[in-house]
Amino acid sequence: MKPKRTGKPEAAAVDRDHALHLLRAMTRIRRLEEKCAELYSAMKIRGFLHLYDGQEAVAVGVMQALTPEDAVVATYREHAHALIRGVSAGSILAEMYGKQEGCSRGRGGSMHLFDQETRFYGGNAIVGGGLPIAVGLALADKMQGRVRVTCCFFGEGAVAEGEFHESLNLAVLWQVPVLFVCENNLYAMGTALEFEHAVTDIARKAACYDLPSTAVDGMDVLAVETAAARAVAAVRAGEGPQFLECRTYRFRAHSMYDAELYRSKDEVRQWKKRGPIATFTQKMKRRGRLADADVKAIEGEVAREIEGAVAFAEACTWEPVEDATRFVYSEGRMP
Amino acid sequence: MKPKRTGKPEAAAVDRDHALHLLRAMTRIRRLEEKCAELYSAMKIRGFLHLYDGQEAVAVGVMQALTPEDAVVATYREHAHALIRGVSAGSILAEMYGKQEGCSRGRGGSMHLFDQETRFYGGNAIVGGGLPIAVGLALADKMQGRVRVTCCFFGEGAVAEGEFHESLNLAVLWQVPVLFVCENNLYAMGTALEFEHAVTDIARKAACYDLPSTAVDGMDVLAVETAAARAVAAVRAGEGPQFLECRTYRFRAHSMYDAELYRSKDEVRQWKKRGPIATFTQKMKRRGRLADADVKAIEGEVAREIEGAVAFAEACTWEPVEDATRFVYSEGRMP
Amino acid sequence: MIDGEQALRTITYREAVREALREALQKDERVFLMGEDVGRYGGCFAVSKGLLEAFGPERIRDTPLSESGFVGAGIGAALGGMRPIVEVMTVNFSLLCADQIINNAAVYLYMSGGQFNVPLVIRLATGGGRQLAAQHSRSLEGWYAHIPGIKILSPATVEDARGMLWTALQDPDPVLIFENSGLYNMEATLGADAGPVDIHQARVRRAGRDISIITYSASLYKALEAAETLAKEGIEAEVIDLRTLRPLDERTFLESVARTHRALIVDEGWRSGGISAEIASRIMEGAFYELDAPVARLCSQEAPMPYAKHMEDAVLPQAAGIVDLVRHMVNAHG
Amino acid sequence: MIDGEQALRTITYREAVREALREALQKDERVFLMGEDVGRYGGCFAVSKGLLEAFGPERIRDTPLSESGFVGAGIGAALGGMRPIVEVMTVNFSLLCADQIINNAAVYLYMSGGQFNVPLVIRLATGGGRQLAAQHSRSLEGWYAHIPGIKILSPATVEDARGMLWTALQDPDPVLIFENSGLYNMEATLGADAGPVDIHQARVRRAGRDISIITYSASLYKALEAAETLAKEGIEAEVIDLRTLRPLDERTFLESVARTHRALIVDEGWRSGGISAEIASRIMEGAFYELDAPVARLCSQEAPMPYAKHMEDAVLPQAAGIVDLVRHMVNAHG
Ligand SMILES: Cc1ncc(C[n+]2csc(CCOP(=O)(O)OP(=O)(O)O)c2C)c(N)n1
Ligand SMILES: Cc1ncc(C[n+]2csc(CCOP(=O)(O)OP(=O)(O)O)c2C)c(N)n1
Ligand SMILES: [Mg+2]
Ligand SMILES: [Mg+2]
Repeated sequence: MKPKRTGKPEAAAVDRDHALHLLRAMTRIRRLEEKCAELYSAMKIRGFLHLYDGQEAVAVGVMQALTPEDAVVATYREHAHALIRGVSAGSILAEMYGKQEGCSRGRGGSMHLFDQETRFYGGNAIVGGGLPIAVGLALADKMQGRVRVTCCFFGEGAVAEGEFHESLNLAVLWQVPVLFVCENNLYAMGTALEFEHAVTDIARKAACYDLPSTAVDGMDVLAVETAAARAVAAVRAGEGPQFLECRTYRFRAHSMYDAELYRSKDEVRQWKKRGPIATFTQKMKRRGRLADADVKAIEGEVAREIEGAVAFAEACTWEPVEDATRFVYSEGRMP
Repeated sequence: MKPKRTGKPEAAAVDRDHALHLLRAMTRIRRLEEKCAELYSAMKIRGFLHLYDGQEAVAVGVMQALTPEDAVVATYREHAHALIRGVSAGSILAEMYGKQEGCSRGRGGSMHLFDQETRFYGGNAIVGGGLPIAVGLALADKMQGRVRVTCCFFGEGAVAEGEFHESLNLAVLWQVPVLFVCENNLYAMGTALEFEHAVTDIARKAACYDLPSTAVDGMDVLAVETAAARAVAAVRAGEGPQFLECRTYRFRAHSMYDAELYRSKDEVRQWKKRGPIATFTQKMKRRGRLADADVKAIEGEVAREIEGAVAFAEACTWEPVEDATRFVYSEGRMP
Repeated sequence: MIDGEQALRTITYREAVREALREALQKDERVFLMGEDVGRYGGCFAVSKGLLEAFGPERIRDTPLSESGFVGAGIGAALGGMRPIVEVMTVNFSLLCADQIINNAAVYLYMSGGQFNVPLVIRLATGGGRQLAAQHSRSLEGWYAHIPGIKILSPATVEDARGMLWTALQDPDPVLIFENSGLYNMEATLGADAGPVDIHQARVRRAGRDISIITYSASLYKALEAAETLAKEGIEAEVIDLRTLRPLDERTFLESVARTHRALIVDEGWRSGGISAEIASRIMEGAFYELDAPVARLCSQEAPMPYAKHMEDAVLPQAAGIVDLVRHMVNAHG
Repeated sequence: MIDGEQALRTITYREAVREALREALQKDERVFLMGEDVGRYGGCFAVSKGLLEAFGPERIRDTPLSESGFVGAGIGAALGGMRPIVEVMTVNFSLLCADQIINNAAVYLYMSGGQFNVPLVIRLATGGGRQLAAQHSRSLEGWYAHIPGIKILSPATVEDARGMLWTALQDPDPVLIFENSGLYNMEATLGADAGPVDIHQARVRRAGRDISIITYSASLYKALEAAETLAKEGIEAEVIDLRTLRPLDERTFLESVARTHRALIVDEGWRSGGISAEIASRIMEGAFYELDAPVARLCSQEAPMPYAKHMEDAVLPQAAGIVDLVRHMVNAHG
């Protein structure tokens, strides 16, 4: 499948600080994921590992529109979302190490990062499973009269699930403050878009529920940011749920077990030319917002952060096995 | 909700024989259902009983397009579909009596009429549950190179279920010969269309899957017949799945337990004025196709049929209780 | 006690549930009821009749036919600080939302390392015996009791129907309440002040010395009926109502077996791998040396439910069958 | 036997399943494989790798993420005369199609009064132990074995992985085959002519006189390992591989218990209401007077699966735990 360009909103007026901010965010994701891959090979991380390389502009662009009061629901490919939401790289890595200082106490691993403080309602390893939950979180806000947004990320693979259909219908029927963000990276594991959906235009599906929707170039962080800002503003203004399709691509295999039989190396190479970090950096340099030294500084800063995170994870401790059945149920009553 | 009229295809050129045929079919349904209600009060029939009054034009109109080789999948409101498909009133009533000569051996009751001979794949008491099965039946035909149609009936309530979404997507992706017929009677139990669906135009939903669709006045048997004929012809011609929305109304309560708190008597009265049997009879009389004597003859004929069916059901026998676990699994191997 | 007696009133199981719902909605504004036809229709079994008028469509929320969607939304709403009561019309339809119940509600707390609990109550009608055939007659509460992370309540009495809901709502974790639809019309006398009941203990509903009949939900009445018949023959059966199927209160039935030395489990669910098997195993593990005879089970025959009345009766456990079995057990190994 | 020996070859469990699929596709043109990523991806666990190239996209049919949709379509295709093999990637995702399996596949024959049988095979990966955490590690085969109308196979050996599929395809009714994903890399030596195997009998995988260890799937190897350790101490454990969980071949284990007078059930599923409970109950019912000690169960701890390796190991039954328990059982009641 060829990269498809879509109508891009006019670029946001980006000042140097903001450019630094976005580049730093995307770089943090990329370097964290690289480290994860390395640690997986070193067998420090186990289980399934789904990396985000290529999609950084989506998590970063969308998250700019959220405030700490908002909630985030994500998938098993959620390291980036946790990180940008504010979960520390250290507690994310500690989680993948299986250490009790991990953000899910070592209980969840890569696919199940959770964080109460940042209202990060987690990874979810059931495709589509997070959508109804996001609707419910938003419903709770609406019923309690709180102006908050629940932002729900999912892949285009999830769009084929019945839960997608049910969730969108409920969200619109009940006019709850939720933003659905579909990260359309053209594949669900090895199944290409055209084998997943009778109608491959994902943004069009939202219309089936009278849900305002936008498709945006998910490789362009500014385009995503602009579109997300508009969509979140609409949700906050009480205009009901919104839908955002981010057209993107994953550069790596689906998970560490994937032989990538289903797509050509050339296709991947073509898409990599549009890599969100590289293109953003170039653009900002061209516009004089960023200099080589800035990029270098960010790389250094991020390298130290990741290094620190690894050191943290290494130093963390193992949960005692006697606690294996703790938190099957809550400890003590709750009012 | 007010009756909504929709663009009607030009009336089929109906000769006297055909007029008699359609009127007879609709009358058979109506009288059978009336008898069921009576037998329910007499406690001859038990369990849930969902009657079809008001919707006769749909089952009759659609079935005209089917041949004996085609397959039918229906819901728990399926007496009419079974009857018009060719299952005898006697074996339908015997089924509801719970007799072993019933079309499902007394195992199924009102909601689970089945008949191998007419390829009637049954009632299904799980809303939406029949749709994927219809897709699979059609897939089997396609894979075996048979030109047959699977006709799948369901209510507009089923449209909210995830299985609807998954089934339509699969049907179009795989281009299987299935006709989806949505009997939109404006209510799912007591939940009106506007509380079921964000988008209340059901026919529009088919477009979400690039599925050719038509909405038709489900109170007009000729309109249904014309639309179904076209749709079935398209399926047979290898044009892939088709969708037909029949806009109709149920005159009776959802089931025998329904107090009908959710709609006004006046609404029901308004719709009854458009009753498919009465309007068709009037129209055919106006056109000189039918005379009072014809109607009377049909009524007499049908009365005798129903009478005979009741007598048959009464005379049928009870399955021995020792057989209660027969057919949990098949008896003997199958090649 | 004259005051107390004046305050007694006779209500049905249905009314008891409705009263419990009404009370919860009044006492806690975070509580709301959602499900198919709970509002405008008045509830499939007329349980929630009148609540829409009293509490409005936000709190008595009709849903489309989308079991996975609205149960998942219930989980989300619970995470978001509400106290949803989600009605899944019957347990048969819960198979459409098994994913949300098991893959989300039951594991959210654990896989988040204790951060996110789900204070969700799901109500489901269950049971056979009403000629609704294969797809509408299952008793799957014992099956769900296999899943860690959820609690399974099975109120058999009007008192429990009245009292378990509020207790379940105070629970920080997901609780499934199974209401046997055959009980909705059953009447009993309750005090006007009837309220919350504990949900962690089984109850001896009839004391006896010769055998322990362990059961729950609608079968309780068959067991009690059988016990009366047996009493006339001099056999005194102790009848235990489990009330809660997960976590299972094994102490109550183990103590009973230690007294009676015989046990029969009566369960309208299927036998193989049912809750009856778990109870038998617990007795094996906890009271083996007390047993004078192997624990017996009387369950539904292992078939989808047939429609015809006589066939349905044959498939379900009946009082007469209990009597026969107990008689045989007590006499054979007297 | 030289010919026979030359024809032996060593293959993995994964290859055995693939070979079985290939054979079925070759022998019967009504057979097709459908599921998520069975084709272009080569199968989530690489089981179906190469089949797309050999049989084309019609017969190696990739599906969208629509478990309910494509399992239901499998039922329909079976009704329509095909012999579909539907792959549900893991049992955890089968919760999304529990409705189709239980509300349709399991009851179609019965509720149609014997008219419509559903010759459908569903393959599902199952099991924990791979650090996939709560939503990807369940062992629910025992749970599904509660449902009448379906059959549950659990091949533990390469031979059974090779042979059960064809037998299942000859069955007129729905059969679920659970492949423990931890076994895919296991190797064994098979004859070149290895083919269909029976699916109605448990097997004694190791003979012994002191205790019967009853197990299935991946736990078989833990039981065998434990038995070797115990043998060094003079305790001879008989190890039984159930192979099929529904219908349960109770004769084989009852006969074993009649010889050994002790039984331990090892099950990676949860304990409460698991298949372990059913086996214990059947022994109670069928061999009570043969027992020298209560039947014991070693199951997974009742928690969603944790991610961390040491925690996962602690939750799952292990050989060391079996050894300890057996030692205790045999010595305590010697
Ligand atoms: C319900 C369910 N079915 C199948 C799987 C296995 N699986 C995991 S990820 C995946 C593909 C999902 O694709 P998409 O939604 O596009 O997300 P992406 O991986 O591209 O980010 C599949 C099939 C699953 N986890 N859950
Ligand atoms: C999955 C499922 N959920 C709920 C029910 C209960 N129920 C039976 S019929 C019905 C309404 C269905 O409405 P619709 O599809 O419009 O069909 P109609 O009754 O109008 O013919 C409901 C909610 C069911 N049978 N199955
Ligand atoms: Mg994708
Ligand atoms: Mg309707």
